[in-house]
Amino acid sequence: MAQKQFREVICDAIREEMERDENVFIMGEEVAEYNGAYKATQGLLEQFGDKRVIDTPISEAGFAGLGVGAAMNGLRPIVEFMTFNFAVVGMDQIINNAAKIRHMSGGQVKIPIVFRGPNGSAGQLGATHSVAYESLYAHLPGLITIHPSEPYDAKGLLKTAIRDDNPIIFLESEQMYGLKQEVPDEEYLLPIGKAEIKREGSDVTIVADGKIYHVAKKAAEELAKDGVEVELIDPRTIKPFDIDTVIKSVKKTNRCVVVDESHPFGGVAAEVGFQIQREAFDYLDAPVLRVTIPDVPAPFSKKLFDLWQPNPKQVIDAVNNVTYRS
Amino acid sequence: MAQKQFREVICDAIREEMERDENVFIMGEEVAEYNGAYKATQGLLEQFGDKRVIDTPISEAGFAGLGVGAAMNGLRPIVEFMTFNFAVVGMDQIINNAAKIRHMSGGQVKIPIVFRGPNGSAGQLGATHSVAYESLYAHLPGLITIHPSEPYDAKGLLKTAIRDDNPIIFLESEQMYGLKQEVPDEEYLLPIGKAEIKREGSDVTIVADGKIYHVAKKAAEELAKDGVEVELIDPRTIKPFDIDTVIKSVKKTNRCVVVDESHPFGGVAAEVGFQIQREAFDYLDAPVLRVTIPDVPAPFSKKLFDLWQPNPKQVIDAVNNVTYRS
Amino acid sequence: MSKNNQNITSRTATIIKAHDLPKPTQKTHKGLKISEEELLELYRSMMLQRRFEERCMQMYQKGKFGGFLHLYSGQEAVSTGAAYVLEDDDDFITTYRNHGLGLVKGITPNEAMAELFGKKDGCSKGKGGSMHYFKPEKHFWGGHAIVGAHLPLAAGIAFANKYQENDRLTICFFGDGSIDQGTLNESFNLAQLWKLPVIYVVENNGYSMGTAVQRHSAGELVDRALPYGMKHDVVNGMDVFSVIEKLSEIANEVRKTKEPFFLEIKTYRYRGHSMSDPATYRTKEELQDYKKTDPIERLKAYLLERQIAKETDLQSIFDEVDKIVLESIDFAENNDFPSDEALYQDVYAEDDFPYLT
Amino acid sequence: MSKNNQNITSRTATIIKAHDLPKPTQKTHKGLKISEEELLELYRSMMLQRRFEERCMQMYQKGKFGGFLHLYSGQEAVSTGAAYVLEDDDDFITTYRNHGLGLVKGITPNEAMAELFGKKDGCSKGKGGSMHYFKPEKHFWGGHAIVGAHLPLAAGIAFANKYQENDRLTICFFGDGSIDQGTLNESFNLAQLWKLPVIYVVENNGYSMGTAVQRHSAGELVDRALPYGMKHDVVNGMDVFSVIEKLSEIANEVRKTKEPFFLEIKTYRYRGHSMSDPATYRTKEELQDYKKTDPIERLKAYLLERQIAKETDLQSIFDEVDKIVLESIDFAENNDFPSDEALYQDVYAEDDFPYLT
Ligand SMILES: Cc1ncc(C[n+]2csc(CCOP(=O)(O)OP(=O)(O)O)c2C)c(N)n1
Ligand SMILES: Cc1ncc(C[n+]2csc(CCOP(=O)(O)OP(=O)(O)O)c2C)c(N)n1
Ligand SMILES: [Mg+2]
Ligand SMILES: [Mg+2]
Repeated sequence: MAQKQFREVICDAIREEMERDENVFIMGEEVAEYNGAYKATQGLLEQFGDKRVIDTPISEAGFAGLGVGAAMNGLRPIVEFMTFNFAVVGMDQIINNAAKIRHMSGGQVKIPIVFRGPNGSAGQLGATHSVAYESLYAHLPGLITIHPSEPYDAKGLLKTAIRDDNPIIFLESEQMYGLKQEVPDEEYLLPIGKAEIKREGSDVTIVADGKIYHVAKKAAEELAKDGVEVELIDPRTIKPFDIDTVIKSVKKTNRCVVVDESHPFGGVAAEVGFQIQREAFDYLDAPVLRVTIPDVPAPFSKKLFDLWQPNPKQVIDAVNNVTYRS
Repeated sequence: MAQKQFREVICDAIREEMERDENVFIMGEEVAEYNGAYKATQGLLEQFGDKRVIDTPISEAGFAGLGVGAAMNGLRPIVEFMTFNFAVVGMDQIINNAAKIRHMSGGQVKIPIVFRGPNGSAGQLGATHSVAYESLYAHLPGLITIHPSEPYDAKGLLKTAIRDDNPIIFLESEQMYGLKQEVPDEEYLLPIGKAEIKREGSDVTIVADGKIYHVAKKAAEELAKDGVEVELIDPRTIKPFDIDTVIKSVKKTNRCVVVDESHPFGGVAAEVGFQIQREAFDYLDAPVLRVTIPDVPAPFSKKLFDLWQPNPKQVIDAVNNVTYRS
Repeated sequence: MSKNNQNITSRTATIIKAHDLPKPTQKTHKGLKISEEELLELYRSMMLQRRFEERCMQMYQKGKFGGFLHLYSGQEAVSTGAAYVLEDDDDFITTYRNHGLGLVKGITPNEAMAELFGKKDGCSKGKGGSMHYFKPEKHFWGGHAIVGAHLPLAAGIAFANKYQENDRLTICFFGDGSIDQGTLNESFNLAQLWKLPVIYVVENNGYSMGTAVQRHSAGELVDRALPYGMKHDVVNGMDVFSVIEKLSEIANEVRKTKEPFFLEIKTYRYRGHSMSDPATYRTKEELQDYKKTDPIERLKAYLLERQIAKETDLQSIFDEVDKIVLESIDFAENNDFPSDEALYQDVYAEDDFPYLT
Repeated sequence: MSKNNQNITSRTATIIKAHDLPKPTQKTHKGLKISEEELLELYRSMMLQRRFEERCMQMYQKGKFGGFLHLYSGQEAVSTGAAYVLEDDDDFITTYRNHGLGLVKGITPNEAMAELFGKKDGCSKGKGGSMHYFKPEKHFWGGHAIVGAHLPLAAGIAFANKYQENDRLTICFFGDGSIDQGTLNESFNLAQLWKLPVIYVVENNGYSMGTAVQRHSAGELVDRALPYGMKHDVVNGMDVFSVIEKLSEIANEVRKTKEPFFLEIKTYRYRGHSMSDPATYRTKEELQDYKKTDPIERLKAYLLERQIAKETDLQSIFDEVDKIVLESIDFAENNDFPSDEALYQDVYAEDDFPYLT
């Protein structure tokens, strides 16, 4: 076991899979000579050369689509978006081509591709650079959407994703790249579509994904001091969503708060809340509440930005609310 | 009053607003000489000339963005997408530029623009041509999303939309263009963000928007024969969503089914269901259920397509379920 | 039309006249090293595509199937010439107007017709329909209906071939309407920058739906190659010999250099954009003019003139082809619809994907 | 580097050398009809931009504000020349590297600095930050941070001017990285097809982040105008006289013809892409070479040589400018943050929009 940063395990996962299968390659803006805008591809050019580690122009539609074509024709591309905010200009290639060609061809064409990069806000970058896209990609069929919160999960899931035959959206975060965790030295894979109960508790269930998981975790720690035992579930994969694990927990705790970095309308929290009330209606002692980014674009100003980002206090308030402690 | 087709009232609304304000113009593929791919702009070129009724190349990012720039600088563009499926290649211009520039400029720039055209499936056109995008646009702040189901609403709302100072997504449907309804001869406007109870009932609330409203309506008529009185709510606007009208109804009926053309994950139905359980938890006698397009892309084959599209039977089943009649 | 519209006429430029098409090649089949057998095969292939679509139209009008139907009639020299020149394992990709190219690449008429009928043995198992033919086993990669969206895919297919160091070429067809999508330029830049073995071919048939090419694209289409220093050329697409000659040169060049090429093929579509389009934006004369340059008639005249075939030979080719097409209709009618379960198949790699409800 | 990487060096072409820049104009200020007063104003303007950003960097390093910070230093002749040539009511729009252009278009240093600090009287009320300066009242339309996304906006601004039949020009600046986005071509096609009065200007500073221009764009950048038949030219961007001369011709032409123009301005940025970029992808020599062509130093030498100004005059301009900048820091420090309510303002037209929770 070794302490590794999030960015290091991303790089390790890519390296290991590239060593394993020569059809795996990576491309994106600044992934090669610059070693990645956020250094998540450090050393790959050096090791694998420019046939397999490729700097692209700023042409998201072009290189995302090129990746899809290469995947159709036998390769296993990893496409890095410098951030998923920039993927929007190439989104058609993802939601129409990558996601639908298998289906439209009656299953004749497989598209093993991983689109990865940071998602959501990275601090004060303003409205265009701060959107969390997990809900949007999960909404549209044909894609798998993975949203890990910790290095251990990230590595195991990314390796699985690279070997998977589906088009996959793999969401990271600039703000998590420095996060450290013990990670096994031996190879391991983690299954797509399995949530993990990261803290057991009997008073209330909190579901929280990606970067915002850490906000929920802090809240859970605070609440524990106060005698409220949170069961904290990290879904890890957004699509397919492991609702069974959540329902089982809610049947035990009878209360749930969903915490997510998307905007509220039709976000992950809305979906999870909807499913809980449908599947565990008779078990709920309080409505499911959500804590999300508000329904406004990201402001630059630090003061407003701090108001905008979900924080542990909001989660605690919501928990107090569903446990009728407020 | 006169019987008018959906496509005619769209055209009337545009015409009236163009007559009223010379800063209003319309552009899009085939809107001028061809009179609209679906004839929703019939006669406009003839009346207003090619300064104000403009055929564009197939450059959705280009002309959507050009529209936004024109709106920033004093005009009131109506941008027709031949269908919203094609808007995806220009989506960045909508969700980042149109939706966020007012905010990022601290309110100095207003963007009065209407993006309109058919949304969702138009029959057997396959996966790329059949996506209902209302949930996606409603998810992202900065936009207003209107999704009328009938000519009367469509006309009044489109006129309001053209006069409104926000960027607006106005969703129509090829399959509704031929639909007729009595429409006043006099000018009228309808408010954005107000739902309409289109059928009163006390047994169950059904919320249904856009084309799928008619599926719900049929179901309600069937159910009435069976003695089940449906309160049928047409939200008409998806963002902002008039949840108050829905909650009031659910507090009366204690049961709700949401019917929507989006895919399930984080769709309109998930959002509305989430809000109902949060706001009317103690009033619900059954979980909120949803009837949506399934979580798969649109198949071409008529047989599969018919299975894919929501139908009245599914709505009836859901109603039977929430009323514990099944 | 009102007075406001003064500009319209000037902007409604007429498209290139049939008699102004690039001069067809002067070479004979011998000069092009096409055998007499192959000549008849070219004829047969074009006739099959033509006849297939004439029957499609009938079936559509009879209500045998729904969706859009975009016919290729008039453009068959392009598909036929390309299939003749390129190797079987070269990769083809095109737009929704894909019947002709699908057929020349090895989709059988049965599979092609069954797809239109939405049946289980259609070339896309009934899931794609008219706009989304696929047969990757024969290196036919679709059938793409978002205008411009398949251009990067072609670059990617070529990228994979280069990566795998095989000798395959990729050829990507698209309409003049695609010229205006940003993906064209992004793909051209990537293809040239990374030296990808791909031939981009615009089938300029004069119209993007109802919009004449001069009303939607500034400049000459072929000039879109200029910024990248990409090699490029223009050819007459109503003459299969010209297509063959030009594409042979290009294919040799691209196979040798592994650099991309952009070819503008001037052609014409006889039908409206799709079945719902009466094509009132063009004159009857224009259509008639082009029909005089019909690639099938042209080859027929050549064959008769040079006594390579007799009228009766050609008639029996027609009869044979028509029979095949009629059989494909029978096949399609009798083929089953996909099973209900098929709705949830082919979306993800695994068949037990936990779909949401 | 491993053996695999043979191609890299060939692909890592060096960017254009400072001494290979297009020749600067030979004209004097008199030849260009620039008065001596104006000369000093040009100097002062460039110095203000330079000094403003030097102080920004200090403040950033002191942790006074967060976010990205992209400096314009080295490129000031472009903004300054453009503002000199164009009218006050001509419309400007640019990328996230927008401090220089914002200042020349009338954003005050106080507003500019307060924006970086996220304060309420910033030029975007603290909501936009460094990448999103706005001042539409002065015809400065932002500050856009999605690469390539503002190019269609510029076409639209120009479209509105033409529609309203006013005489305003639009000028749109972007980096060499934007060249590869499809929006460039879509915008160029629309601008040429519809004859929009817009000047597109690529500030080719040799790099898109760490990628040298030859590694991201095939061909010469200026050639992107060719397919559309759009007028185009290249100019030295390290010399404000050259920028003024060229842009004057172009502005006259565009105002007269109401047709678009594409100008490539070759320039250089002294700093890394943003504050986090150590710029190891280029050599110190290259940077030093370019600094020898510094637009401010160049103008200074001209002023001194011709005795239009003395060292002391220039020093007092510097002092004045530095004082303004220091005052802007005071202003920004003391200015309030936006109120909490501001979070829900400026998103929609109405202040009582029913936001979802
Ligand atoms: C992005 C996008 N925009 C619009 C459409 C609708 N559409 C389909 S085909 C077409 C015209 C294309 O013309 P062209 O490229 O010349 O091909 P042709 O039909 O002549 O073969 C249009 C506007 C689409 N499918 N995709
Ligand atoms: C669509 C998009 N992709 C990527 C980015 C990230 N990014 C911001 S600036 C930049 C480099 C742009 O370089 P250039 O256009 O040459 O402008 P310069 O920074 O040199 O002024 C990149 C890759 C972005 N903002 N938007
Ligand atoms: Mg065409
Ligand atoms: Mg640059």
